Amino acid sequence: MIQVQAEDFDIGQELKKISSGNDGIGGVCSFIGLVRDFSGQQGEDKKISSMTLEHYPGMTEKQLAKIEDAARQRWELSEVTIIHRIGRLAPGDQIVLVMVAAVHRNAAFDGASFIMDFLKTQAPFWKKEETGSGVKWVEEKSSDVGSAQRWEKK
Amino acid sequence: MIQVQAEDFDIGQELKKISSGNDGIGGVCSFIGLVRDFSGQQGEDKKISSMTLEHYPGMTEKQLAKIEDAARQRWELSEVTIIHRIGRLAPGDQIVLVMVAAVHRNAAFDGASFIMDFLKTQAPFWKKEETGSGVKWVEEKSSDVGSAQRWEKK
Amino acid sequence: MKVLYFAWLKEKTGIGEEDISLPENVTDIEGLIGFLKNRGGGFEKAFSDTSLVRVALNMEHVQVSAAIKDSDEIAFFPPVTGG
Amino acid sequence: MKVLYFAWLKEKTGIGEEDISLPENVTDIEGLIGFLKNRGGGFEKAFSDTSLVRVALNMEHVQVSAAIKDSDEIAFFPPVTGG
Repeated sequence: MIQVQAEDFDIGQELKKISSGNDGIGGVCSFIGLVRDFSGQQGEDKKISSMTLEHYPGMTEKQLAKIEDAARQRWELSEVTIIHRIGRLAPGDQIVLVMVAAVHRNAAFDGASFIMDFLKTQAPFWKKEETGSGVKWVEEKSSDVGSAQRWEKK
Repeated sequence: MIQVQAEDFDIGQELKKISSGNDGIGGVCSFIGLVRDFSGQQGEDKKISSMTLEHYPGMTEKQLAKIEDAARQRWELSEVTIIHRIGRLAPGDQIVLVMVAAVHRNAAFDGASFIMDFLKTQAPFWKKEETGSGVKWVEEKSSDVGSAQRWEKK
Repeated sequence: MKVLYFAWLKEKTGIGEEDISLPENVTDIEGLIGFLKNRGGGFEKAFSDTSLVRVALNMEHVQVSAAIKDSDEIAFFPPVTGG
Repeated sequence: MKVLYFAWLKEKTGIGEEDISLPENVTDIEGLIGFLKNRGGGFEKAFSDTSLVRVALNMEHVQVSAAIKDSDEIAFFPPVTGG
């Protein structure tokens, strides 16, 4: 299930959706990304008052579906949930949930980590941070590019 | 927070406990292990009607604390929650929750995966499965031993 | 063709979306960027450093060398920063 | 010393926990296992294949070669299967 929405989500409810009535699942790995209260851009360390997320409707869903497919080709995954929020968020707010259920534990961990890495580098979302010194578009992190490249080497 | 308990747990509440008022956290990785409805022992594929978990009080908490410490020495982790249930469980029931919050995504993923691997091989829990053909203690899985050994090589 | 702009490219060009006819002699995205830059103003600023610009052709990531036709949807945006 | 048995070792020996005095000439866990096996019955069965048995000394995993003293807590159990 792939969803792009302004509304918040509840990890417990998402877990119930994929696990109830599905007793063959051995493990579920989830990742939640949160809005941090400081900007790590270019050596700055400024308090963030808000973050706004823009996206490219249509392409977002298409790219997320491709990433899910790639993960399913690589590991045996029972269920995949991807929820990404858009719009204005505050520090501490949830941004993204990736939840992967699998018969085997390491498939769940690797699948969720893989999806997060490619979501970060392929899904068309853009973050704008508001700090005391103004509003600024967040720049690409080389660590995210590197994290996605890990999977190509294997 | 390390807890061994008969009662069920709620992933949403545990997430709230570690993230509320802690806006420096960038990501939270969680793993939940569930009781599967079939026994994978020795080529069998039998429906499980119940699973009973026994443990060694005192040693369990001591070993889990050691595993958490080892993870914290290896990665910068903001928060760690480990909850493991004991007693009689049914297929689909939650057995274990490992939740790791960190500033950096990969530290959260690796920390949670590391804790699960060593929980599986070091924490004194034992599972007994009840199937149509009787009651049987679950045997050690070589894949769990191998998964824990991954971390030694690095 | 439909052309979309996101994030600071939308702010600099001043528009989010426009319909244009494939200009004469333009066969790839690089050519289209040259055409848009020639409009001057915000467009010239938006495309002044194309190393900061990423492109999607019909919702797939592509290089600026990708060939285009009049029925395509082309989007310009900075490197993505979701998650 | 306190000796504990878990999982099928508890079922085979018939007890979960007992207090015993460190037997004469026993200085390590291997010696203790020999002493317990000599009791016969369930104990002999429980320790018939020690490759299946794991040991903790004061709540730490150890090998059977570990030295023991009268104030120790020793536990016998199968390989762990939690999680």
